[in-house]
Amino acid sequence: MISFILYKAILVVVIFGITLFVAAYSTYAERKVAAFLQDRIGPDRAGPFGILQPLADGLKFIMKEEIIPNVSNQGLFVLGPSIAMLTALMAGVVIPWGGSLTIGGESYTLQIIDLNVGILYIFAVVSIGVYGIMIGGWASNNKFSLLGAIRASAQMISYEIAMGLSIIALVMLTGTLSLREISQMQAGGLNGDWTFWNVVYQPVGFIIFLICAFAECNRTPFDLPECETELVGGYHTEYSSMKLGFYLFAEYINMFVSSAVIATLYFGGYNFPFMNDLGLDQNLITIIGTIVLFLKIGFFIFFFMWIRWTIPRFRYDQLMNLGWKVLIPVAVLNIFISGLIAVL
Amino acid sequence: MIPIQYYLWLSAVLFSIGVLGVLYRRNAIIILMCIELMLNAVNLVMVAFSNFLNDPSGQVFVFFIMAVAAAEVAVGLAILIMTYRNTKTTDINILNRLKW
Amino acid sequence: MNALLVVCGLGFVSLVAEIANLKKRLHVAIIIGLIVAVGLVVADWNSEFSYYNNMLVFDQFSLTFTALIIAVAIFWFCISSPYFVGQPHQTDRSALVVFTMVGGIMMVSFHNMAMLFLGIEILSISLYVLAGSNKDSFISNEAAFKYFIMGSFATGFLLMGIALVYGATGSFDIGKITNHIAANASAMPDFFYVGLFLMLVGMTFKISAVPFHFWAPDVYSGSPTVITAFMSTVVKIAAVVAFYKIFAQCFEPVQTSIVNAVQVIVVLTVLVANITAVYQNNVKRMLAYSSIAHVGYILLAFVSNGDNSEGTLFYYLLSYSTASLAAFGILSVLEGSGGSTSLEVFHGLFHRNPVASICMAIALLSLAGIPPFAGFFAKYMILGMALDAGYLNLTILAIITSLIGVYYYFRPIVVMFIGNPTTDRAPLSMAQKFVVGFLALVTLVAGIFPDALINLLG
Amino acid sequence: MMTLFILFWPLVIALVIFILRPANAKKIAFVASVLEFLIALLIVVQFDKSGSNSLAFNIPWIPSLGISFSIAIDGISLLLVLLTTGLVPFIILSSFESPAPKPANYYALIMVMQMALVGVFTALDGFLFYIFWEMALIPIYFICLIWGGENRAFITLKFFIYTLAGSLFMLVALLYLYYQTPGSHSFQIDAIYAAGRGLSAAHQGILYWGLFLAFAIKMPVFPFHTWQPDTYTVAPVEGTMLLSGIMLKMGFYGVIRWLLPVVPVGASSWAMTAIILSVIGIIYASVIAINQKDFKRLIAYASIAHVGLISAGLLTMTRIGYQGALIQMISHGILAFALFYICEIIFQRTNSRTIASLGGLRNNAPILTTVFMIVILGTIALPFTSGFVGEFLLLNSLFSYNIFLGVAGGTTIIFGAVYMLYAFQYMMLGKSSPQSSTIADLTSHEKMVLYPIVILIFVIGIHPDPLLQISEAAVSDILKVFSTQSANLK
Amino acid sequence: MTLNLFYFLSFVAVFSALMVVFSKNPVYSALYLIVTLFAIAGHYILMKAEFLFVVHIIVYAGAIMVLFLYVIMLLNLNKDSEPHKSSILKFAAAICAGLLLIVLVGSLKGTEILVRAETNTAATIGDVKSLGKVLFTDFLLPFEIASVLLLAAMVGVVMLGKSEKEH
Amino acid sequence: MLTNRSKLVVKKDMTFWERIYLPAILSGISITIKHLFRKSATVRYPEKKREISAIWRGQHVLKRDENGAERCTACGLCAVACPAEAITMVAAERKKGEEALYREEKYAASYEINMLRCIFCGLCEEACPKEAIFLTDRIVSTDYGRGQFIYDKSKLVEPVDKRIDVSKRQTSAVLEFKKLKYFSHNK
Repeated sequence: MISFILYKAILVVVIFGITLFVAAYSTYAERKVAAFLQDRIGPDRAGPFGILQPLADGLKFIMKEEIIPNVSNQGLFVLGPSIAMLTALMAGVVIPWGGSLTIGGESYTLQIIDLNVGILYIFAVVSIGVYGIMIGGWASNNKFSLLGAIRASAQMISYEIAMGLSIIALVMLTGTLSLREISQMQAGGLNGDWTFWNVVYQPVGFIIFLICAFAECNRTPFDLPECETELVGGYHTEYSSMKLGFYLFAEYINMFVSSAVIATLYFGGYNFPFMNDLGLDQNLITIIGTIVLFLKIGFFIFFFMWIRWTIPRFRYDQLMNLGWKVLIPVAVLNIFISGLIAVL
Repeated sequence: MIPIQYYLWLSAVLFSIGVLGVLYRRNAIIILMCIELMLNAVNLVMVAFSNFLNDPSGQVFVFFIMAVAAAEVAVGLAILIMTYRNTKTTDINILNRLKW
Repeated sequence: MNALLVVCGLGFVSLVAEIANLKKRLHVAIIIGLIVAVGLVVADWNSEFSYYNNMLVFDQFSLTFTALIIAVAIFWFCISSPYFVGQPHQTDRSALVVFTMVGGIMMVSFHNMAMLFLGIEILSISLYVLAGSNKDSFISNEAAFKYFIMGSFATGFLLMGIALVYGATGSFDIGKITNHIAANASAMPDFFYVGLFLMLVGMTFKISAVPFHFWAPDVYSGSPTVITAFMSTVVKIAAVVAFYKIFAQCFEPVQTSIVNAVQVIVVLTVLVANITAVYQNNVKRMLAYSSIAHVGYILLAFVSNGDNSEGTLFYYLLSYSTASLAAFGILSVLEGSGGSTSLEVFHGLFHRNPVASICMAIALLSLAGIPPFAGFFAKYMILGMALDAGYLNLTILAIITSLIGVYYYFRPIVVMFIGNPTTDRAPLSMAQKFVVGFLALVTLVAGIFPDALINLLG
Repeated sequence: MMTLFILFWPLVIALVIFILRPANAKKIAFVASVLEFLIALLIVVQFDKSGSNSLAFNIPWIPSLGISFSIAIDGISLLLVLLTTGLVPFIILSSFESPAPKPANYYALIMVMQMALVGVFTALDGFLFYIFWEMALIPIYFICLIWGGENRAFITLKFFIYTLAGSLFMLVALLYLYYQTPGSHSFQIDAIYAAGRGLSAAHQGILYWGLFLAFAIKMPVFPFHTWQPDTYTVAPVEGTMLLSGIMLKMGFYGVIRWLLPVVPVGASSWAMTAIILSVIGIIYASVIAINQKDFKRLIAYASIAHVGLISAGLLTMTRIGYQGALIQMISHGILAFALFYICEIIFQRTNSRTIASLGGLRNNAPILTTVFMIVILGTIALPFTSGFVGEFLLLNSLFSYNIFLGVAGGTTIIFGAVYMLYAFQYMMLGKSSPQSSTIADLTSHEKMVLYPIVILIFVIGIHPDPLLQISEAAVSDILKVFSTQSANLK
Repeated sequence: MTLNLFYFLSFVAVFSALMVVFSKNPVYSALYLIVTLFAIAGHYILMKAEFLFVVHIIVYAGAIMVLFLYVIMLLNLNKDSEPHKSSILKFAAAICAGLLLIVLVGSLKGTEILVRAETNTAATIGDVKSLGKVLFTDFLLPFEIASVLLLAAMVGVVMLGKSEKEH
Repeated sequence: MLTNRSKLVVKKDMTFWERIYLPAILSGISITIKHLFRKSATVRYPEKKREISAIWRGQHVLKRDENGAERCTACGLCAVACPAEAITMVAAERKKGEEALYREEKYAASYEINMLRCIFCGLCEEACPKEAIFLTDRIVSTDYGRGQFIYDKSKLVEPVDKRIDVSKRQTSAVLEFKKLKYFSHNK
């Protein structure tokens, strides 16, 4: 029992750390990728190749003056970024970060909790993430913030539906809501149990999920809640110092978690091709799997950034049209066709 | 294991608070929220009984309540917005004429 | 069930019509579809079906009321074409009305609390919207809002009641509940009775009986008149039948324990509704109070619960809804674009449009319970049942209040026949004339030959 | 079949008039009502006085509730049917001179009214009786509402609700009786009789009041009369004629057929109270009548006074009372019709009904004066007029019941003489006023209406025996019940 | 342990429910309601209704309350412009609710007499599989009919919410 | 048609493939990804400076003559020529004993250039009859306040011991140009 708690505690701390680390370096990556895509170099002063830049940014956030506007709703003003950060971190709990390690005869799974309603849990957490933005935007008592908050809530709710529908098609395929089971179903090797990644069976679902993930993370081209050309800074116009940092951090954590979910649901999670054919030690496979998972996550984070510097921002009505008139019907159609194929 | 009557008492309290809110407040949107509170109290009772009777149908019923609650809220808020659009005022006083 | 499916299908057809650009034929299509639905009900006549683990049971009782709901709705559709054709959101309105009927049919045929609940909600939610469908009118908005708030409040009570009853009996199935109560009639826990009481409160809200009626006049007078007509006929049928099914069929073994409460409701309802109606100058509002009052009389039938209470219920609802529909139909036409429903629109109607005025008079006389119209006979049967059950006081009260009723029902009649016409406009279309006339005829014929109708549910 | 014809013929005519809206509706109505009257006479001729009659018609109507469509004509019914069918042609005829607007509706309503009245007098099923009872109310209501005088909306509604209230109590009483009938309950009159007589005295008393209320309001007996003068005044003259000439009789008929035989014990125990009320009504109405300035109102109050006497006589539950009441009902019907008609004639020529503003009509209208005189003499029950026979019998029965009440009831003749002659003197004799100078004598048409009436007044007054014979058997039947019942109780 | 958790969650739920009613500002009310909902969600976990827990959060916290906040913000209802209600009415409301509470709690006094239907195997009924089974067998018809409900609500909301200017 | 890359707007209905946008998006991201592998155009500034042109016009300098006296005679032609009106000056008369300081009898007691207004067009240089003002290849340095950008003589006049070479700007073309008759006063 003690070892179990210890193992879970360690796992929590490690995953927490990794999440923060990845998020921190996502900010760095964001700037680097932006620079490369624009034929620039990007930050390169702090440390070699600028790899200490996240530290510098963090330091800067902490050192900056903490401004809480006079007319704001002070308690909620602080609560907003906290919720954003909290919900962002909570989502990582159910993601299977790897197979299981066997140490001293005990098997340790690289997952904090294997909820049998894992996908729904992620969904729930994502859906309450919007409160951070809404509360912060409202508490700022600034019309730009309020507009950002309103946009965020409408956008999140709208795209959650399409996201849910796209997942339903996937769940119809897998027959389970547990993320670990979904991952394991995509495992396999050459010897007769060869399975493709889910993306092969659910390409349309994947695309919808991907688009919705962009919207849920408020990433370009769906970054209307904070678009600086229209709303100054959207919901975080009034924020400064570490509270702003929390919001930005939360966004990158969300991106990380979204990538992890996409990788798990559609790209085999910690599985990699021919993993069972190499004849490697199980622990080694687990470790390689985890690395592979992070590579996949890294690719998707890169993809998020890639898209950001490619596609211009939507107009608000376009956003809504896309969500309600394109994605939802397509998702429903996708469910229908998936069901049809499953029945046949 | 928590005795079932604890849950029933809790739901009774929550339900009463919801009723109190509906009767006590005049702000339409808060009334709406208090109705949600009532529905949640009901959900709690349902789940408690379902657990107690070892019968999943109670929990299934809760799904329907949730679906209905969502639909109701959507309609209610649409009505509110329609009223707002019609009167062109942000003041909730427009609903003063509701007499109860 | 077939009828339910057809009606459901009509709702979808309505929605599709918007896309497929078939708006112009939609109205006729719905009427035809409903006629088909009635045909399907009749085809199932005298048989009993249960569907999906007894979720819905279509026995003679359900079938009869299903047929009544659909039939009344057909006439309603015939009268109400100005509300739909050529108006914005025509298809949405049609679809919502049809969905309301789906809810209504579920409410008369449910055999599981889940179906009851969903039926009530489908009906209510569509109605909230329809009550506010006159979007530019503030009173319409207010009506929708008030209806919505009170409706969902009532739903809360109803659900709490269902939950407690579920806890006490362990099932949502009507049959199982009845059996369980019958088996343990003396050993039911206290909260079961509280649940019963809460359900009673919720359903009383839904049928708008005093003391939970206060939303009804505002809602009825605020909503578009045709929608008010729909509410006071189709919706009322469904609600009352659901009330009856719950308390007289499902909770039959413990019915005595709620009869006292319902008696109080009856007394309050007939008194308050009739007396308040006297002071109304708005005919729509007056009819609203009248519909509340009629609920009181119907509940009297529930209280006395005689041998033929189902037949009485059916006959009363039939007579009430035909008369009410005719009255509201004429009112909606007279209201026209002016939107006024005060007594003045009836001034001198007899000189402007004798057919309308005579049909209106027949409808009002029937509502007032004057022989030989159906309303009299319905009231008579209820009084008879009450007397038979020994409720002499209630009977006398019902009589006195219906006398008060005569006063206010006669006010439109008086101005119709002796007032000077304010305008010479009384634009009843041929179809409307026909339907209203037919309804008046039904009122008369059903009053003269009630036997067949009563024995439908013998 | 004849009964059915008599019942539905007016309805058919009404529908025809109403739907086809012929231009000469009044003629069609008149011819139809005359035909109806002829059929009624035919029935009289064929009538089997021994009591067993073939004029019954009985089919189940609502079998599940024990309601049947059961009509029949016995002696009592026949008298009243005769009165109804006889008066209606006169009423229609009297309206020829001053046609109402929208005549089709008007005559259709009168015909429906006639149908309902015949229905009331022939129904042998409690429920059917009630239906007809109420149905009679609707056409007369509309007649008064549409063609009535000033302030008619309120007054007619008061009338309607007043009478409806009474009849609803009757309905409850009937329902109560219905549930006392054995087996699957029945509304048949025999079953109702059996049920009513089987009840205890106290229950019978309650039922007595429930039923009596309806009849008392209709007659009307003091203190339920308040609707009557207003309604009589405001109604168009044909409506007033229908109301006072025929519709009043519904109340008496109810007492005869549906009250006394049903609850004989209750009736006898409460008879005193009811008779006292009636007598109070006589005196009260007479006193008020003396003070009336409006002649039509005066007749209305006079009618209350006469009605009080009839009801008092009836409630003594004796043969003489019954027969007297029947004769007086017929007589009152004729006389009331005549009085109101004359009142209308005067009103149309002088545009006034105020006694004080008239005077000296005799100078320009001698025939009218003569006819009026005869009618008034009939009203105040001079021997050899129809009024005398009825009132004599009634007072006779009242005296035998209680000498004081008899004396009090007898004042009706004195008072009647006072106010009638007083009015006559002022209006017809005396000095000619400017308003009365416009008067012209009776036209031939009016003579056609009034002369037969005058003849009838004398015929009934001198030789009432045929009428009494018609009802003889039926009355004996009912009286038999009383004796057995009181014997049982004692 | 569980009992303490229960007490804690109940306290949170009741406290925030009261705050929903008594907060002056609608936004606070909404936020307190969210807290209440989370407390109730916690109770679901205690009762091992995991699936319901998640659905509860998604539907109530994730959708319904967001809508509430959205409308409050959109209509700028944060001002305390609530019409004054007479204190008699408020008192009456409190009395009503209090009576209801007394009745409900009083009626629940006898709950101890209820006997458990079976042995404690309740752990399984809250999971997806058993719920799904019941939902798609016994309650299939209500499930399908619920779609009509949602469709009706959707049509209605679109109809009411749509601005007429487009026509 | 300012550039050769402009396109006419064609408002035709999009085809299905165009309407689903995915191909366009794909081509878009393929364009961006290509840039990932391009050589970056960044110059790491303080370590590595960019080549600048010979006639680069940078910060101004007020030249001294061979003896170290200031050439400027405060004629004001530069101020007149300046399109941005960035130059102001106050003239003063040379006193006895100041011959070593000022070449002419009149000199600029104060000479200010507002560097925030200056557009570095070089017209002052052309206008100057005394070859006193030149633009150099130096870069105007950043500073903290707006006031600091009004350069006075202390910043403009070249130090005696640290002359600033402006010969690079005196290309043959420039010299030729200055020989024109119009500039005869330069002699």
